Amino acid sequence: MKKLINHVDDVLAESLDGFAAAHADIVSMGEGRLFVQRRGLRKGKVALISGGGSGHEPLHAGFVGHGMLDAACPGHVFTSPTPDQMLAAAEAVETGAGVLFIVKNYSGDLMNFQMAADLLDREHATVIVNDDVAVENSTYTSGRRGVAGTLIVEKIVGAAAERGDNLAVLHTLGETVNKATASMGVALTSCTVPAAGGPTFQLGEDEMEMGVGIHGEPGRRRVKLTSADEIAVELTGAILKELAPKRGQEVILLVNGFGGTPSLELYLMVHAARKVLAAAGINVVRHLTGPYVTSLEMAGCSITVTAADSAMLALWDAPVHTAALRWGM
Amino acid sequence: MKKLINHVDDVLAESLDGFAAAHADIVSMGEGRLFVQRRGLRKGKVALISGGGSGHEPLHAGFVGHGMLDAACPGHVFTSPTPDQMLAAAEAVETGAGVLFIVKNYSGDLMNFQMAADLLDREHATVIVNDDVAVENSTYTSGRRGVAGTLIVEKIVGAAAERGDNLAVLHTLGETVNKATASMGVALTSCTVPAAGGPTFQLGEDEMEMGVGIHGEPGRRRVKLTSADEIAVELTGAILKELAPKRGQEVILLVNGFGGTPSLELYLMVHAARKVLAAAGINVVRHLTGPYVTSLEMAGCSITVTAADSAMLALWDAPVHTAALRWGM
Amino acid sequence: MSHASFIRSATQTLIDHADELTALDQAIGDGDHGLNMKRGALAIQGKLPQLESKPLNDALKTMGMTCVSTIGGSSGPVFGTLLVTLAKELPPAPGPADLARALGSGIAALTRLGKAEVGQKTLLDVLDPVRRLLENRSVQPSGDLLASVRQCALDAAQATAQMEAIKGRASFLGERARGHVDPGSRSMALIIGAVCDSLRVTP
Amino acid sequence: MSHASFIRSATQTLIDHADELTALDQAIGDGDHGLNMKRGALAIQGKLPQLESKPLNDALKTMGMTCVSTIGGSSGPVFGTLLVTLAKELPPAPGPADLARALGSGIAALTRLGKAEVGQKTLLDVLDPVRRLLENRSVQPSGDLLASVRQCALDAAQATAQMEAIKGRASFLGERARGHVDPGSRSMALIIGAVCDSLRVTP
Ligand SMILES: Nc1ncnc2c1ncn2[C@@H]1O[C@H](COP(=O)(O)OP(=O)(O)O)[C@@H](O)[C@H]1O
Ligand SMILES: Nc1ncnc2c1ncn2[C@@H]1O[C@H](COP(=O)(O)OP(=O)(O)O)[C@@H](O)[C@H]1O
Ligand SMILES: [Mg+2]
Ligand SMILES: [Mg+2]
Ligand SMILES: [Mg+2]
Ligand SMILES: [Mg+2]
Repeated sequence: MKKLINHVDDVLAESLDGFAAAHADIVSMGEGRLFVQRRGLRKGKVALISGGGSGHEPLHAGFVGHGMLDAACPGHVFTSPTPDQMLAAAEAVETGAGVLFIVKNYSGDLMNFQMAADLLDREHATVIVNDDVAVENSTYTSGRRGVAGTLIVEKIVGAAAERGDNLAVLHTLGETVNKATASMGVALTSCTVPAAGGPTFQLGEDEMEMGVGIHGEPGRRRVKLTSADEIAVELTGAILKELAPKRGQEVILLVNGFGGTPSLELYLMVHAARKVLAAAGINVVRHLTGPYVTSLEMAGCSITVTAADSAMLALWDAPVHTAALRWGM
Repeated sequence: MKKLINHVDDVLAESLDGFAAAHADIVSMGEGRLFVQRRGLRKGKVALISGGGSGHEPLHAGFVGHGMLDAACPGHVFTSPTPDQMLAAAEAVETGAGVLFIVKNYSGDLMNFQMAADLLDREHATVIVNDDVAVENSTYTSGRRGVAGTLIVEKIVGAAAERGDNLAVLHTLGETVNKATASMGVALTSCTVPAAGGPTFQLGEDEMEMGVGIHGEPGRRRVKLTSADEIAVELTGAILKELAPKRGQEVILLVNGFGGTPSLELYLMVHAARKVLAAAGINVVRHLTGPYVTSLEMAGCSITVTAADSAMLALWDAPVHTAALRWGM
Repeated sequence: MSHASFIRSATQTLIDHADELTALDQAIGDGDHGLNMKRGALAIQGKLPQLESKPLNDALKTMGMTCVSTIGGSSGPVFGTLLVTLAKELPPAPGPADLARALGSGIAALTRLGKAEVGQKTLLDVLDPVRRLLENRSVQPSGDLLASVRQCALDAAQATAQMEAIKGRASFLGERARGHVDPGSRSMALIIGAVCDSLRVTP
Repeated sequence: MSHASFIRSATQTLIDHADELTALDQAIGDGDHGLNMKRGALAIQGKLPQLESKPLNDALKTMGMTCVSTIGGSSGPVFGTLLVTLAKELPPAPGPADLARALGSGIAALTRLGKAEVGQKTLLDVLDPVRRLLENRSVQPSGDLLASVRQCALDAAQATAQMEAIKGRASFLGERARGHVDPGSRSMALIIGAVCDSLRVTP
């Protein structure tokens, strides 16, 4: 295992401290490192709280700030945070308009957020993100994971919260954006959980895992490495099958790196995905490209498409000021 | 070799096309893909042009836009662009106030930019960036490479150009920022040039290359992998030795990923570097953390420190709107 | 008997098997299970003095809360809820049938919490066979019964290898999960085995 | 004789040795040299019909410009400037001494351009020994002379392995560059060897 770390037990704490110091203008660290919170809370705004295992950075702490999250709860690497963390975060950032939890659909995340919600004596609601279309069979409900589309839900709902929408409206909006969003990913290499000390899976020099999530889990199928164009056809094809957009539909295209894939390749995938979308008559009107929802140093990428109406696009374009996503201010 | 590509010969063209499509609001592609240029040129502003081998993305095309570069010339992977590219770019973006070339100190870049400058019949000047302190002996002049500090020079000089400073002033400012900036890097893995098909060097499971540049070249010394803290002491120590800042000096700290190192580790390195700087009485007033000046998928990072006065800090803070760096607008 | 001894041995066996548990989770999950269980076990061990002086039910409740607040992942809520339910349901000096009833409540609580059912390759597939084995025994735990409970748990964990995964993070693997033991089931079996062993030594 | 034949063989040998040149550059540089030379060679081959019909000097100039505008890196300006200088300095039907003089001008031009000097592990360390060998020969190229020029270039390239790198991208390696042949020197030697061979066959 080759990592820029000191002791495996200290990875998370030291990284969080570095993050908080580097972005002290926009975030502050909660007591006991249970959560990262936004500076300058706005009274009367619904508090948006997300969280999940670490190792997906910048998700979620990198999206705390104006126009996005109010707090993020970092669990251990690939391990959902505990209910205490969500409760402490809610105490710290709720200002009277209630709490909206944004949760990725994994059994661990669901259960921990559920326990927190059960204990929270403030108005709250939960949006569950399950954008991963790698799992086709709809009876595998818990297998339909929340992956890179989470960023899109957090951005759009965050913008609506910032303008003052109430909890019920935000809840509905979150579910609408989730339904309009589909993702699928491919891994060329495994990642190594620091505490595990070795890669989660082994891939041959000519193999890739098709349909991976973001926890370094093996994917749906192991197949021969193919070309970027063929990969784009499979990923984007599965997404289009799910969303079934009309010709002319306007979409946001997120080509997300898993942590070990260089920008050169991600933009090549943008090019490849655009060809597939263009052939289907889909109109890409917004792009985001980069390592936004990662699996440590895994090589590979996911493609996310959100079929957006003009209201969603306006919220996407609204100013945001977080560590990892910033525009308009 | 595992990469998201189609044919090795098409990597650069397809990636550039994806980039131009994704950022069509801020850049446009020059004829024959010789350069990427900013949309909405400002008449009477000095044109800032940089360029270099590809594989360092987002450097340089990712820094084209308001408040930074007017054009970037992408060479083949790790190969300086040709003089034709710089000439075509200068023709396209020079609007009467002359051209400032920003060039990383590598023999190839120097020679190609020099040839372009010799042929250019417009007012011009060149800033050479050589921030890499891995090479101690000062007689190795061409070994003192331009690395991640290039971003800092481009940002600060870009802001000054945007407010209307003239060519002579910008030239002096560029040299001042370069002198105030020092960097050093470490690699935990090699990268693979697509056309070469295999890694540039082989490292043992417990080895790292200390003092690497950004071309996947081997470093100054091959040593046993050590802890993040020890690495930070060596890198930051060499930088401080070079800059010899007074106690209380305000600095910009850039912890730059080489492409294969996750955010989790980069922020841990921020934490480690801050400890070294704090012990030396140095005051980190601005941070930038991420994969900004990369070597394809190489794992590792570099640390860059710029000893900045208040004028430089104001220029650093000035609005910028490029594909990879954006704030204030 | 003091519950301190089986708490000590159950937590210690999880710590000792952390690498094995991680390896199982790497095969069909995300590779954190060993570390998760170890973290919880260490947290409980840190509270041993305080647990020792409490009645069994209070000790189980404290352990459950400790799991919930230190482990995270799926294991935290699952092991935590199980322990908290047992704390609620067990009488002060439980016999096998009491344990069976309490385990039944635990399984129901876990199903409410995590929507998994028996047969979906989770630790419920260890709890349920053990519950059934205990169901019809009304006597005090004998050496024989302890040995067969222990074996039942270990076998049940092993048998999860033949199942598809439907719940939990491995569920996207579907068929591919076959042939791999479910990590949480292995943990559950290790705990049950350790408890049985320590009850046999100090009945 | 037609210069088309030596252009064809010099460019072809670079294409054939691209992998070797890349491997040399990977050892002490960034691994692009083979591809760089191949790109330039292919561009020149694409112009063969037009080069064939030009006088030698014009052909050299066109080749030099082609190197500059297609190769990039260090090789583009270096090989380009060398060819352009030779085009300028060589008389229409050059003898060995003419070539020596022109090479001297080429070396001077490269030193002006790239600030490297002989002895710093660049292709100047192939050009200079060849220049010295030709310097005192005033006769027309004989088979013997061609063979010894060829050998001199190949040996000189090989000898760069013993040098430290002071210029070029390998210079940061310093001592570590020892033991590795300089890739640009190897390219230069391959070109000179191919030209000698083709002059011997079609003098
Ligand atoms: N919904 C659930 N109900 C019951 N047990 C579950 C559920 N989901 C997961 N588990 C158990 O938890 C184990 C995984 O725990 P762990 O690896 O620590 O958490 P995570 O799956 O969140 O990474 C699985 O092996 C399974 O036995
Ligand atoms: N300043 C220089 N003067 C003369 N030759 C040089 C100089 N710098 C590099 N070279 C030659 O160029 C070769 C490297 O070429 P190449 O790998 O194509 O470009 P780069 O070094 O830019 O990657 C070196 O082996 C050396 O012979
Ligand atoms: Mg987990
Ligand atoms: Mg090069
Ligand atoms: Mg797990
Ligand atoms: Mg090279």
